[in-house]
Amino acid sequence: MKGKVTVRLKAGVLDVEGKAIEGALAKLGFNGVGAVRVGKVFEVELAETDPAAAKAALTAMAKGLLANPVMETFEVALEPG
Amino acid sequence: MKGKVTVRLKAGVLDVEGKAIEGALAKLGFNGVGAVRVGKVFEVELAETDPAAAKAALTAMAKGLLANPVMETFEVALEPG
Amino acid sequence: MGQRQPQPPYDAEILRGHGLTPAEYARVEALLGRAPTWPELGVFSVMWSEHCAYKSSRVHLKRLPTTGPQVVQGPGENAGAIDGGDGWAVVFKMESHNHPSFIEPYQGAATGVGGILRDVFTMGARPIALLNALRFGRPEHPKTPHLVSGVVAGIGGYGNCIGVPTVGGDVMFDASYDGNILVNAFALGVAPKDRIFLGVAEGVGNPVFYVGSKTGRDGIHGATMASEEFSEGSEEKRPTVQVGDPFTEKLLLEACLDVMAEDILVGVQDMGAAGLTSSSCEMASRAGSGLVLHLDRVPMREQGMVPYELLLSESQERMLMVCARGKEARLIELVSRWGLDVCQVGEVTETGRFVCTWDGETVVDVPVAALVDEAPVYDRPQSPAPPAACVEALPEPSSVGKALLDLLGRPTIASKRWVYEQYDHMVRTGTVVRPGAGDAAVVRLPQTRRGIALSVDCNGRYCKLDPFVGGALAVVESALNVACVGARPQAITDCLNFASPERPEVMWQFAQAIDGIAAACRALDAPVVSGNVSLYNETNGVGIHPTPMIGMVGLLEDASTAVGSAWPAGRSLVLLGGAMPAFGGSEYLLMQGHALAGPLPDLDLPAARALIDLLLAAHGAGLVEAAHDASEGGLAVAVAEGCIQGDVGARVDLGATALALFGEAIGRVVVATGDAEALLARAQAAGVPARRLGFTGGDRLTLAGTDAALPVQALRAAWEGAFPAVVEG
Amino acid sequence: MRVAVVSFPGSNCDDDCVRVVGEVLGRTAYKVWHADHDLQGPDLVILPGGFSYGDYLRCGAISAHAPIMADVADFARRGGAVLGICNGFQILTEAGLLPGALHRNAGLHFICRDVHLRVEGLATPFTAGLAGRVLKVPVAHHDGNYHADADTLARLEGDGQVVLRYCHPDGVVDAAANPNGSLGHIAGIASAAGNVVGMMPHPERCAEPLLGNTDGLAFFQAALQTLGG
Ligand SMILES: Nc1ncnc2c1ncn2[C@@H]1O[C@H](COP(=O)(O)OP(=O)(O)O)[C@@H](O)[C@H]1O
Ligand SMILES: [Mg+2]
Repeated sequence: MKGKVTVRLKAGVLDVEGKAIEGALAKLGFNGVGAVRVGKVFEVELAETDPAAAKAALTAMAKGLLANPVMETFEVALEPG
Repeated sequence: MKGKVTVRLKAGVLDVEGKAIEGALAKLGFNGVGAVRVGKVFEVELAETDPAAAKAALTAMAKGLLANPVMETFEVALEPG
Repeated sequence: MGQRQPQPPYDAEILRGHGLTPAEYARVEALLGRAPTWPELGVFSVMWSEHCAYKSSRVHLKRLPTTGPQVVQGPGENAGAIDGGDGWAVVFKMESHNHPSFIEPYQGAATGVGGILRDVFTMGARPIALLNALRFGRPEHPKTPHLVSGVVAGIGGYGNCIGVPTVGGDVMFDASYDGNILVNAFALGVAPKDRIFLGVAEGVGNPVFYVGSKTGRDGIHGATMASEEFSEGSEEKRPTVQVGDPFTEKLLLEACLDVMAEDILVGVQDMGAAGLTSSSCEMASRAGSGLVLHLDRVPMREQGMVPYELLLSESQERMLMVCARGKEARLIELVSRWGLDVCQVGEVTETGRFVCTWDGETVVDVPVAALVDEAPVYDRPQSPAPPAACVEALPEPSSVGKALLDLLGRPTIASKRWVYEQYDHMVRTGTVVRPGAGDAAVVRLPQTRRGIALSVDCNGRYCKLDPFVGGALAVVESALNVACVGARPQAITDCLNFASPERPEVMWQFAQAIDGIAAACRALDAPVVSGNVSLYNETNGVGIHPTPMIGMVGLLEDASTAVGSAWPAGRSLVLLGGAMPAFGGSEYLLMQGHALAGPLPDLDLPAARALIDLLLAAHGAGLVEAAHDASEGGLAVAVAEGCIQGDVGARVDLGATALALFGEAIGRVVVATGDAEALLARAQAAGVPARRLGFTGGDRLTLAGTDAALPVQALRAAWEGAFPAVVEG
Repeated sequence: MRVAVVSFPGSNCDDDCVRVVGEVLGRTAYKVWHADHDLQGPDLVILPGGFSYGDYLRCGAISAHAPIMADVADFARRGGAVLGICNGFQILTEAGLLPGALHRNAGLHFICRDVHLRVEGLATPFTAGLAGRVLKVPVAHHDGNYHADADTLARLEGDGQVVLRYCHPDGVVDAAANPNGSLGHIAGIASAAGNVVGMMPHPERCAEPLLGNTDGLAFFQAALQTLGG
């Protein structure tokens, strides 16, 4: 089974990379671009076959390692198939 | 409208970060974890309201800036709502 | 083997794809007495590539001087070494990663640094310093900002992470590099003199170990790619890029040094270009032995890999070790502690053959000599390039002050702070003279009072105008830089970047440059201990300027006596050296919108030698408080740079003509001294032309006889602002 | 004084810290392996700079889970003095031994240069007696941009836990002197009890005359005094 953990910066945290990309997009001539936020996706292959257990494992990984609760929020999902 | 560009390393390209995370997850006692691949998500606010035009803009941004065609592939999507 | 692969006879397309001419392929068949298997074809292709076989350059490289009492290890090994004193060997080498960096600037530059570091720690030396020499196209070329940012980030990304300080370098911009940038990385390490490790596969029956990262499909055909000129299509071809993993390299470095601290290894070599193939063949060749590799045992990153790929992969951060029999368990224990893959993949044999098996079946069986000694060597035709046009005179600037500010703002001359502040240049707490602080970097020789001085230099424009003179001047400039901080030049490494050797004019440039370098090395007693050749730096028939980069290493008895290039206040400025300036190839010439033209600055090797000896004697006598050689931009720029760095003004008489102020010559050094009389007396005794230029003090630079009376702040703004403007717009 | 310097895979400044304590100050310093569980009775533990685990995922995130960190946490809980420098600071925040987090520099570049620091806040083993001093110390990092939520920040400020701030040579604190965009121009903080300190700048890099600057020695000398020679 394949799972996915998406990690994003919390709303109040300044996204320095996102800001730089906004600027670069504007310079490249892309108009009408508002805020850009940058996050990470971790795609994880799991031996687990039970969806609920797999989701629980992904959540534990996110809490324990993949996301930093001081600055980040996360979301887990299973890949279809 | 809000769009999303997901950028991933191409299949043959070594994911050094993913490899390090695999090792760390194993040490933390997560068993049955296979390969971990790390990607990025860019969430972009767009003034554009036409879905087809928005997707085209996201694709252009991905090609021009957000993804590195030598090593990465990308995927664009519009956020519901 | 289950996978379909091409079988002989191979068509012309396949052979071309492997960089083999019909004649070369015929020779392969003659040497084998049969057609090569598919993996054998791959092996010949990389071993006979320009990159591995030096087939166009070898006949010329022989003319370089490579011996001297200071030489501990000359060319031919993974890196060269000199005697650093107190039982230390100083190990160094420079290498190019030009093509990969143009395709993927971050990873290309990063893996260039990774590769040169492995060359140094393969010898048993702990790397303590990195330098980088970069050449980019015109600042206004649309690709330049992206290439500069990517290359600099990649060099920093690798060196910072592995914890080796990047202490210096060199950056120049010129249209000739528009389609072919140069990324040359230099690494220096130190080892106990009696514990240098060589790349030899000795001792029949000794096990051969694979250590480090797993093998993937990265950069297959990288070595042949590095030997081919770019064509329109190659940006699209985009071979799988090698990705650097400095973290793994750090583990590999520590693991290797742990292993090397004990008597475990017979020989060791990193897997660089052409990976497993070249490391094993070269080790067998040096020892006159044979080698068998069981390819199915190689740690693999991907499924379905075949012998051809395993042999040609350029995955990074891997080493091949020949272990003494009976020491296998200890080797495995030491490497495993660092969490790295280690496994026995073969043995040393007495057959003189390179044999590879796959699930018990022999897939490669080739005489090592056929791959190494029988590799083609060409003395390619040469024809002299037509002599360059010469400028008779250039208009005097309407304002000297403005011309000086404009020159300081030329990206080639401007401050490189934007670059070196992205490099950790202080880790390991050995950096005595930091980038930007002196003409050469100085690092301490661990556990001693001694210092090692390093500099990389080459002006491709001079080499384009006259490759002999240009090559010699590159050596002279690097030696002067080292002498300016107070170090005696010892030896060089070179990285010879040229266009296609198949063009007689380029081949002539190459041969001339070699002769110029050789002459200067002899005159300065600084032999060549290591180096690298990068050919085919051209796109669609347009070549780069010949750019034989020189990395000079010097030694100081006492690192604490090193001096920088910042003028102190209240001192005399004295010019040492009488080289005659010229406009040829100068920054001033190009700034006038003029095409590249001669005449070149003077080359006088005995005078350069005398100047270096004088500088070192004066330094020893405490007469040199700061020193800066005049190079790009000429004398006025050299004086101004010292003012900016020292945050002090000066009142000097440099002459009032554009030629005196901005003409270029290699062989002139400005020294700040507290005792000008004594310095001038020494110069006279040594037969070195010298003259007093003026004094430092105040907060503006005044050039006598001109309109220039510029606040140091204005000089700084021009000099510091230009580089960020190129990259960040 | 016995100083344990923890080596994680990818630590680069462990030897540099050992050198200052051992060779410059003539005290005992030794390296401790991340995978072991033995601090060997130190008076002070240093988590050194570098790129542990390649800075992959987030700086310090993987090291924060190393076996030795349980012992470091224990040592800290009992009041032991712990100094995290650069990557060591990142590890301390990831391990929850210090509040907040360090993220990407505002300029997005790695930055290596001298900065000035103003010492303030509560007296820690590393800053005791230095309050009000301005010291020149180099930084070398990609992720030194300190972040904490508003409540945490207010608490840090209120309790004197901000112990180092980026400033100009004359001590003036402002954005122009801040190399990385960190909130409150914070360069270093202490735990509530003051015994755990994290700082982005590298005092071990400026503790010898040969290197042209000895300001960094002040932190080590303060530790010598507070921790009993
Ligand atoms: N690519 C680079 N990497 C690191 N340091 C660099 C680089 N390029 C230039 N520098 C440093 O910037 C300073 C000025 O370089 P440069 O302009 O070439 O000096 P000069 O013209 O006096 O030889 C030197 O200390 C040099 O080492
Ligand atoms: Mg230069």
